[in-house]
Parts: sequence; C-alpha cells; structure tokens
Amino acid sequence: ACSSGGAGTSSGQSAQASSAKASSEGEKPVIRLGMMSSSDVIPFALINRNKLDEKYGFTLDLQVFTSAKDRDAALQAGEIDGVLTDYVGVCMYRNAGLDVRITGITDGDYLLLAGKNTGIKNLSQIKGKSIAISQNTLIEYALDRILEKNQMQPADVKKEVVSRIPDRLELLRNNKIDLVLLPEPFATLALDDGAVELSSANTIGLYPAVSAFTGKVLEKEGRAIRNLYQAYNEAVDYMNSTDLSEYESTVIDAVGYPKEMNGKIKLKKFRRSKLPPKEDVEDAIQWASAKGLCKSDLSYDSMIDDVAS
Amino acid sequence: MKRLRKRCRTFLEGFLLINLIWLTAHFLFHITVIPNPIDVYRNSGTLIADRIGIHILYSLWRIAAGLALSLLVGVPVGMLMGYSVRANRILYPLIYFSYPIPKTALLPVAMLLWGMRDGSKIAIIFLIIVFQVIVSVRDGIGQIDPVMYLVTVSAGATRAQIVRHVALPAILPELLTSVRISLGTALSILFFVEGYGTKYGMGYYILDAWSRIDYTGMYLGILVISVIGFALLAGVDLLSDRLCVWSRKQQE
Amino acid sequence: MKRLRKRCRTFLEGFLLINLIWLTAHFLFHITVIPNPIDVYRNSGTLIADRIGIHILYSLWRIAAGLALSLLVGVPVGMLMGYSVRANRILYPLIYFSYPIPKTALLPVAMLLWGMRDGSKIAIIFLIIVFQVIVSVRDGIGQIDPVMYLVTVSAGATRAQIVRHVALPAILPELLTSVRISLGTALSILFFVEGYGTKYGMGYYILDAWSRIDYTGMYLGILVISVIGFALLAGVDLLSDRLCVWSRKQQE
Amino acid sequence: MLSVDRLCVGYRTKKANIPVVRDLSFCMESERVLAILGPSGCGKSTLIGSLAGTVPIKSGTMTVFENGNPEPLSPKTHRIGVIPQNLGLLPWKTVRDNCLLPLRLRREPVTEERRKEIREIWQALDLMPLLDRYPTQLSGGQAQRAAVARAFILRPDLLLMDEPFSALDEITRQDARELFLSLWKRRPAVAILVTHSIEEALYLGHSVFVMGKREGKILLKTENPFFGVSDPRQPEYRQIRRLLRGRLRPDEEEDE
Amino acid sequence: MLSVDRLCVGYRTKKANIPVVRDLSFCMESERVLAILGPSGCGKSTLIGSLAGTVPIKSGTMTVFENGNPEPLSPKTHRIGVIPQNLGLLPWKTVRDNCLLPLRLRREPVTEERRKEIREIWQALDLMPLLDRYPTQLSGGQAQRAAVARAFILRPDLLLMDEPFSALDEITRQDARELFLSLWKRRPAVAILVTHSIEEALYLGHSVFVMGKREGKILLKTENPFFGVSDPRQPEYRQIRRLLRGRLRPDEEEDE
Ligand SMILES: Nc1ncnc2c1ncn2[C@@H]1O[C@H](COP(=O)(O)OP(=O)(O)OP(=O)(O)O)[C@@H](O)[C@H]1O
Ligand SMILES: Nc1ncnc2c1ncn2[C@@H]1O[C@H](COP(=O)(O)OP(=O)(O)OP(=O)(O)O)[C@@H](O)[C@H]1O
Ligand SMILES: [Mg+2]
Ligand SMILES: [Mg+2]
Repeated sequence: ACSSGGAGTSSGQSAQASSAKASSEGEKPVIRLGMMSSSDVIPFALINRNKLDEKYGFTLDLQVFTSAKDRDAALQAGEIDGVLTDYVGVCMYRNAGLDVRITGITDGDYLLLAGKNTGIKNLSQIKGKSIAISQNTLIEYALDRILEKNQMQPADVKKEVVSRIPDRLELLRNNKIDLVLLPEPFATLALDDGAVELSSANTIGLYPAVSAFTGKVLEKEGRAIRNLYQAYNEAVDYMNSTDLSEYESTVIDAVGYPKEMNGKIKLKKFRRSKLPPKEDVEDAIQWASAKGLCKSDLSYDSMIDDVAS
Repeated sequence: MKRLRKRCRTFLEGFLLINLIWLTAHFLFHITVIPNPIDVYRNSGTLIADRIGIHILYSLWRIAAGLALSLLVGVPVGMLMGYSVRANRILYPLIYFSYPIPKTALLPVAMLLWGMRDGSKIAIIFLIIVFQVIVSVRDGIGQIDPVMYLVTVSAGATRAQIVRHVALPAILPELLTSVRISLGTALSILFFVEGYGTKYGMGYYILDAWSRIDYTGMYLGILVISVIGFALLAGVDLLSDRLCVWSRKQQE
Repeated sequence: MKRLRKRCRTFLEGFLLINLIWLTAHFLFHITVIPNPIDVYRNSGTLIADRIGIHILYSLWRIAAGLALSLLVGVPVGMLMGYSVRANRILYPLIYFSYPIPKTALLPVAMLLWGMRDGSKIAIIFLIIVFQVIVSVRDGIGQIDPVMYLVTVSAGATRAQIVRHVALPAILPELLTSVRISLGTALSILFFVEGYGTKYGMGYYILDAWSRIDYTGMYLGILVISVIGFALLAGVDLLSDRLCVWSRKQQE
Repeated sequence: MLSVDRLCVGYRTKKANIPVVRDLSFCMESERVLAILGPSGCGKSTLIGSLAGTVPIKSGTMTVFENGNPEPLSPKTHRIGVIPQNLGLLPWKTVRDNCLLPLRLRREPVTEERRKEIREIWQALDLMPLLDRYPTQLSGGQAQRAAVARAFILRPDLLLMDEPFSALDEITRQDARELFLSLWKRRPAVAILVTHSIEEALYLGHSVFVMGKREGKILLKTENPFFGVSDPRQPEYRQIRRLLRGRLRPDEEEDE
Repeated sequence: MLSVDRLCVGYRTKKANIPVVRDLSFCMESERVLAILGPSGCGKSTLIGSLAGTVPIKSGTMTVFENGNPEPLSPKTHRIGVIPQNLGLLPWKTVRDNCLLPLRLRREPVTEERRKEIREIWQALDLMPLLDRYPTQLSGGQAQRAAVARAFILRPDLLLMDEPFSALDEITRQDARELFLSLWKRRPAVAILVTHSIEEALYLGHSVFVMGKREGKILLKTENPFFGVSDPRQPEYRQIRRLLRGRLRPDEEEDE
C-alpha cells in the first residue's frame, strides 16, 4: 500500500525535511511539483531516488494527489509550483486566467481497451458501445482523436462519465461497460485481467502529457527548473540504459502498481524532455475551444516556455 | 400567508448577507478562486442556457429517494434499538462498526451492485444518511418520559399503538432535526455521487465547472445549491411548525 | 471493569457479525471489489509494515481538532440562536444558506486560506461538522421545559449561569448524539480531506490502496477505520453514561 | 374481584436496589372502592404502577376473578383507567385527544350515547372551553381535570387514581368527588384511590388502607361505613378518623 | 413592602391571545404572608410567574420598598425563593445540588452556621436519606419536599409558593406548615402562598385574597387574625371561613 522504506525519499514530508536541511546549508531552491500517480512520474521519482536533485543543486518536492481537482486547487493556492498535466489541462488553466506554461514533455500512454467478455477484438467493432471516460480531459481528447483517425465520430460511442480511474477499471472488469481509455498502471492491470488493447494515444502519434510551471515560478526559479530538466534527462538516460529490475520498486511506488506486479512490469523507452510540437498543441487548442474549454485564439507561443534550453 | 412572506424576507436578508461576506472576501483576498459575486451574477444567464432546471430536478429526486429510504429504514431500526434490549445488543455493534466506514470508499461496490445510474447514487446517499437517522432515533427514544407509557400501556395499547401515539410524536422534534442535518449532508454528497454515470444533477454541474476551472459556473452552481438547500431546510422548519404545534410556544 | 468487559464482548460480537456478512457478500457476488475477508486478514501483516499507527495518529489528531473547533464554535452559536430572537433572525438565514454548500467544493479556497497541510483539512472537517452541531444545539434549546428557567431566573441567575446549569445539561444528551453523528461524518470525510497534501492518515491509506486497486489494502484500511470508529463511538457512549447519570434509568 | 398476592416491587438503579413493596397481599370485592393512605414515599404510586402494568413486579400475582374464573390482571384483557400522580397527559395531543386516547387505543366505537356521556363528563369537569388546548397551555388544576376526565371516559373495570384531586381548589374538588361518586354508581368498578386526605378516603372508600413506610406494609385495613355520606356527624366517624390519623403518625410506626 | 400596581399578564399562542390577569393591584407590608385562594385556572400560577420574573408582564409595575426607597422587583436585586406548582427540580442534579443551587447561583458563601441551618431544614423535611437521589427517583411528595427545602434554604426576601404542600400526606403537611411558620418567624419575609385549602390559608396567611375567574380579579381581600393559631375555636374563625368558601363558589362569581 503506502510508500515504505527506501521509497520514502519521494514522499512530500521527507522532501520537505530535506529542503529545510538544505536551506540551512546553502540556498538550494525547492521545486514543488504536483502530480497524480502514473508512468509519467517515473523519471521524477528517479531524480529523488538517485539524488540527482542534489547533484544539480535543487530540491524536488513531489506532491502526489489523488484527483486532478485537488492538484489544480493546490496550484491555484500557490501550494505547488508546477504540475504534470497535459495539453487540455494547460488550455483550461489558461482559460481560467492562470499563467501556466508548458516547459517539457513527459511520457505516458493512454490505452483504449475492450472488456474480455465483450467479444470486441478490433476498432471496427466499437460503434455504439459504451465507454467509461472522464469528461473535458485529455482522456476524452485522446478518445476523440483515436476515433477520428479511424474514420469515426465521437458520437459513435456512448460516453459514460466516470471521474475516478479505478472505478472505470472496475466497471470494465465486471462487464458493466464495454470500453475504457486508461492510463498506466491501470491499463496494465486491465490487460493482465484479459482486456483487449484496441489502440492507444501513442499508437496514433499522440503524446499529450507535459510538465508545466506557473509563469511566476519560471521567472523566479528559471535556473532551478532548467536544472530540473537536466536531471530529468539524466534520469531518462538512466532508465533507458539500466535494467528495470534495479529500480523496479521505485517504479511500482511512483506509478502505483500493486505489489504483485513486481517482475511483470514492462516499460517503453522514455523520451528526453523537449518542447511539444506546435501542431500537436494547436490541435489540442482547437479541440478544447470547440468544447468551450478555452478560447480559440490561444496561441502556441503563449502556452510554452522554453526554459530548458 | 404572512408567515410565508416573513420567510421570504428572511431569505432575502440571508441572501444579501452572504453576498456581502462573499464580496468582502473577494476584495480581501483577491484571488481567482473567489470571483467577484457581481461577475458571477452577470453570467447567470448561462444557468438558463444550461437548463439548470433539469439538473435541479435530478438532484432533488436523488435526495428525496435517498432520504425517504433512510427514514423508512432508519426510524424502525432506531426504534427497535431504543426499545428492545436484545435488538440493541445485536444491532449496536453492527451499527457502530459500519457507521465509520467511509461510504464513498464503497463506491465501486455500490456501482457494481446497483449500477452506474441512480441506483448506486441513491444507495450511497442512503448509506450515509441512514446511520444518522438510526443514531438520533435510538437516542431520542431513550429520552422519553416514562409516564407517557403509563397511560398508554394501562389502556392496553399494542406496540404499534405506542409507537404511533407516544414514540413517534415524542421523537418527532429530534427526527426533524435529524432530517435537517441529513438534508445538509445529502446536498454535500451530491457533489460526490454525481461525479459519475450522469450528465445531470447539481453536483455534476458544479463538478463539471470545477474540472473546467470555470469558477463562475462553479459559484453559480454553488449558489443554486445554496438556494435549494435553504428552501428545503426552511421547508422542514415549516413542517416542524405544523407537526409540533404543541411545542410551538417553546420554539418562539 | 465489568462494563469494560461487556463492551469488549459487544465489540467482538459485532466484529464477527460484520465479517460474517462480508464473507456472505463475498461468496454471493463474487466480484473483485469484495475480496475474501480471510485473504484480507492473512495480509494484515502489511499494516505493521506500513506503520499503521502513524496513520491512525494523524487521522485522530485531525478529527479531534476539527471536532473540538466545531463544538467550541457550534455550541455557543447554536445557543445564541436558540435564545436570542435577534441573533436567530440574523444567523438563521446565514446558516441555512451556507449549510447546503458542498464544503468540498470550497477546497481551493480552503487551501488558499489555510494551506495544503493540516490547516485546510481541519478547516473542512470543521466546516462540515459545525453546522450539524449548530442545528442540533439550536433545536435542543427549543425543547427545554420552561419551568427549568423559573427556578434559576428567580434566583437571579446570570445568563452564563443559566447556560451552565440549565441549557448545557439539558441539551447534553442531544449534544452527545450530535457528537456521535459528527464523529461518523468526520471519519467519512477523512477519506476526502486526506486525499491531498499528506502521506499520512487513514484516509490517505485507503485512498492510496484504492487508487492502486489494492483491494486487500483498502479493506484493511477500512477495517482499521471501522475499529477506530467503534472505539470512538463507544467512548462517547461511556462518556454519555458518565455525564447523564440522571437519565441513566431511561437509557437502560 | 381483584386479588393481589405477595406482591414484591422495587426499583433498580445503577448504584443500588431500592425495594419498595414487599409481600403485599390484599383482595377487593367487585364494585368496591379502596382508598389508600400513607406517608410520602411509602410506595403508593409504585403499587398503582404495578397494577397498571408499567412498573415491573419482582414476584407475586395480581388476579381478577370474574364469575369465579381467575385471570391475571392485564391491560390487554381488562379496562384499566389510570390517573397518574403527574397526570401523564401527552404533550402532543390536545385535551380532547388526550381524553379520547384510551378509547382509540382500544378501538372502541363511540356511539351517540357514549358521546353524550363524554360530553357530560367534560361539562361536569368544566373542560369544554379547554378541549383544543395543549397540556402546556393548561393550569395545574385544568391539567388534573383533563386527566380525571380521561380515566372516566374509558368506563374502566379497574380504576386507579393517584391523588386525582390534589391540584383542585376546594370547590372543584368537592364537585369532582361527587362526580366520581355519581359516575362510579352508574357503572361501579373496582377502584383504588390514593389520597392524602383522610376525609376524602372516608368519603370515597368502602375500605381504607394505611400503608406504612417500611416495605409498603399495610398497617391498617378498615371497613368504612361512611362511603358516600356527605356530612357524617356520628361519633363513630370521628373515631375512625382518629384511628387513621393515629396510624399515619410516623412515630407510632416505629413501634411495629 | 411589596406593591403590585395595575399588573396585566397574558399568554400568546399562535392562535389567540389569552389574557389572564388584568389591572391587578395590591400591596403587602413587610414581614407578612399573603395567602391566595382561587378557582383552578384563575391566574394564580401566572401571578407567581410574573413576580418570579419568568412570565413576561404586559403592563404594570411591581415594586419593592425598602426603607422608603422604591426599587422595581427583580431577581437580580432581591432574593426570591420560589416553589413552582410543578416543582421545577432540575433532573440532572441530585436533591442536594438542587437544594443548594440558588445559593450557588447567588455565589453565597456557606458558613458553618448556614450549613447547620440547611441541615436542619433537610432533617425537618425528612430529606436526609434522599440527598443523593435524582428527581426521577423520588415519589411525588418527596419531590415536593425537596422543592420546599430549596426555597427555604435561600433565606428569601420574597417567598413565592404555589401549592407547596399539595402532594404531602396530612401529617407531613402539618409538619411542613409548622416548619414554614418557624422558619418564617426566624427570618420573616414577604411571602405569597397559593393554596387550595381555606384552612391552610387561614393558618399561614396574615391576609387572604380570593381571586376570581374573570381576569384574575380579586374578589375578596380579608385580614386574618388567626395567623399561626393552630386550633381556633372562635366563632369568628368559622365566620371568615364561611365567607371565603362563599366567595369561592363559582356561581356567585357570575353575579359580579
Ligand atoms: N403556557 C400557557 N399558554 C396558554 N395559556 C396558558 C398557559 N399557561 C396557563 N394558561 C392559561 O392561563 C390561565 C391561568 O393559568 P394559571 O396557571 O395561572 O392558573 P392557576 O390559577 O394557577 O390554576 P391552578 O389552580 O389550576 O393551578 C388558565 O386559563 C390557563 O389555561
Ligand atoms: N424511578 C425510581 N427510581 C428509584 N427509586 C424510586 C423511583 N420512583 C420511586 N422511587 C422510590 O420508591 C419509593 C416509593 O415511591 P412512590 O412514588 O411509590 O411513593 P408514594 O407512596 O407514591 O409517595 P408520594 O405520596 O410522595 O407520592 C420512594 O422511596 C421513592 O424514593
Ligand atoms: Mg406517589
Ligand atoms: Mg397553578
């Protein structure tokens, strides 16, 4: 269940403690990053595990939230400096007047899965089926794009709003719903349980997950954040070159896999951080503005901040 | 008629007061999460565009069903526990064990057992409220003056008659208090249960606005829920005035 | 001593009963969200590994602080509303308006004002419970027999003395009922407020297990919260037996 | 006929057991009124409660003989009318509903003749203008009259009265006593009257008991030839009265 | 001296206004006991409530003159002892705490001498074995004795008693009356005694009022030379008694 033993380094409290220590030694800036458990988190967790933050002269305080709303509330309240989010999320922040800018990409996939008893084997069979998603999020965005890529309309499936991800998985497992679109680790769990993978965001070339910081922090702590991305890249290199078994417990903890998954986890290659491609972001803006989530005149340039280079 | 007008005035006064506090908070903290109430009202047109009426009806139906079920189950169970030592011996630990279970954690179970639609929503409202009703009915029964039974028992009253003529009226004030509290709770839970399997309901409306970081919409929704809540609570007060005429003097 | 042993037996009986129901449900529905209790118990070693004690202490502290604040604010406000017609005129609409506001929707505001740590957590527990306390105290005051005032007022009692000698003891049974209900509510809210800004607390423990679909851990957490809740509620009962000796006869 | 045999009653509190009545036995023929006198706290109300079925008895029997058939006294089978010492009016019912409650509980039809009788009782007790009031809106005497009316309206087989006239002013009390007599004569029932007034006991009781402070022991049982006699001037009356008064003296009780 | 001037009191319910007392005026010299008689529901308890400060008055004044200085009657400035008709014992306090409550409320130190006096009062009222009981565990008479003790223990300036002896048996009642007399004589105060017994009124009242049913009008005010006289055999006594009894007849009231 909860973070035990060695993984304690990634916990909010211990990071705080170490930041207090750090500030008494030298002036190490603290970066507070809000996130929800998912595979995007792995490199950040590794930064803490491998003490890369010390190496690059900052302290990373990872704050784990159980819901996006809580994370957003904390960002609003200035309790965190940056978030792991996605295109749609940033569009909404901007629309709400929050100066949040994309500073890098993160790696996470979103899998379209069919329940094992539905008999659905490929995308052509999903018309009219029910699908559990969250609304006005990248999940819905990814779904719409997957459908479009496969010559279908968003209205071709029956969208059911289920805000909590574990609930979506449970509905699928118990045949209460035909399809789901799930991030890790839930996708792996569903596949483990016999679900059928139909498509995924990455398959159609969609990488909507990003890391973003508020403008104020970017101004004040630009250096530290640049260092963060250097640490991130080092962590990614470490991941891509090291056998998973060496850091599996960190992964299990960060992503929130059940402990039984030990030894069964597979990771794709992670990408080093960079700015997202312009057309991808603009596509997301267009989708979000059509949904009324933001204004259509939101520009790519205002949404990103090239802090890393 | 006159009483209704008085209530309306109370309502307006409260409304103004709340808005005043809100406005003050807005200017005091000056943060986006507390928007200017005037801006919010300027946007109130969207409520009609969003067909708020349907949302309200859905929520009211869910609350009504959940509350009615809770009363139907909670009052008899509470009475049973209040009167029968044996029933109390069995039910007491059961109630005390299950009361603190976070019902919201049982959401997956509820969804699987009663479906994703109103079934599980009402079930969760019910599960949360019913314990409050049971506890307050049970405690209320313990407060009844024993003389009340002397007259009824000696006249050969059956159990049902004692419940009807003594227990129910005696606990009525407490029961209404409990309904008031439960209503407040139910309105707050809306916000949780309407987060899945529906596109309607005040809870959905607010949640949706929130997740879109549309604070104006969110506050509009909260306002609407406040007004509904006020109306429901004031309704219970009216009912209480009607049903407890005998203690009216004390209520003045 | 004997009473304690009796309570322990009640506890055990209830525990067994609950597990029996759980086991039945497990075999009846056969779904992953209802695991076999025996499997869950077999895993109970993880509780120690997870240092459950710390989680419990965190949660208890938050509940205690929230409840204490609610009583500190709720009892005087409820009394004021119960006694002063003017105060009631002003506060009544305010209370009735803000009671139905889903407090959880105010999370952003709470975080802004009281931070992401215990401040906002306690604030939200407080906001949810305080209204229940106010409503039940206000209603309780209305039920006091007027003769009680005759003796005290004629003896020249000050307001404070009337509160001390008449109002408080008279509403004590209702107040304790309200504490019982509030405790139940607080335990359920834990689950919500401990979803952010902390790695400790029973709510966090359960949520964490839930979000990793670790049902064994989740049910272990729920079990622990049940037991804590039982202990707290039974504690209130003991207190009630102590404080309300005078009505003990009626409670038997 | 009512027979009470070796009745033991007491209260249990958390701290102690308080025995009140021990081994009380007496028996009453039908159509008779028994008046009970006794010092405060001797157990009169407790006895009434036991007969009414609300104070649980520890041992002993209470039996009613009808045409020679014994049947345990029970509110289910017998009509028991009670006027408790603290009246027991339900606060949530008007005077009218309180008075009619026993009839409703027994599901007795209210015939025209019955209705007339009820009206008469209300009129005699001066309750007509108060029928729509709630108990909290009554004066002490008014509440007591309402409780008296309720008991009489039931046409009880067994009438238990615990100081039914104590809060009435002297005139109303006299009227109420006469009303009791006339109603009782119309429909004689076994009646037990707890009172503090020796005169009242002698006016309304066929026999008079004096209960003692210790274990509710009956110190004196006397037949009373002056039942219903309004202004007895015989020396015998004064003699009984003196006897009762003597028995009520607490110091004499000590000698027992 | 206590002076009540043009007092108007009434109750307001949702349905109607119930006027009870209108334009009541009377005045009492210091160290005197006033006994009030009157039919049930005439407004005696209401008057007591007004004097005690809990039933709000509509108009009129209640003034206490001390050494010629008028001061409005108020529980804050005057010691008012009350025995309400329904006793008003707080259920959550033991008999002891109930009795000592007025002293605690006034923050009066309990000196050794005072303690002795309190003990005596308890003893005289036979309350010693009941001090640790709660009101629900008392019999009717025991509760009334506790309420009497509470009022006396305060050493009141103004003593208001609403049928304080009605639930006592005849012997205890006689003792209580004498106790009242002796306590009152030790520390004479203005006292108002509401009673239903003409004998009691004549035994304990320096003057006796008869209140009428209509608007609480005082139908008769009479001085009573038999205050404290235990067995008056003068023909004058019988005359007063007859006079009072006549005034209490409701039919005669109609003529007014
Ligand atoms: N709370 C109340 N609300 C409405 N009316 C009331 C209330 N209390 C008393 N009354 C009415 O006021 C009148 C006077 O009542 P009060 O109690 O003063 O009578 P009383 O003289 O003390 O009579 P008793 O000898 O029966 O005690 C009665 O008619 C009664 O019905
Ligand atoms: N609920 C109770 N719990 C404990 N003791 C009680 C209870 N009720 C009565 N008693 C005690 O039992 C004894 C008998 O009480 P009961 O009421 O029968 O007296 P009573 O003869 O009616 O006196 P009174 O004339 O004063 O009404 C008393 O000593 C009393 O203190
Ligand atoms: Mg009695
Ligand atoms: Mg009176």
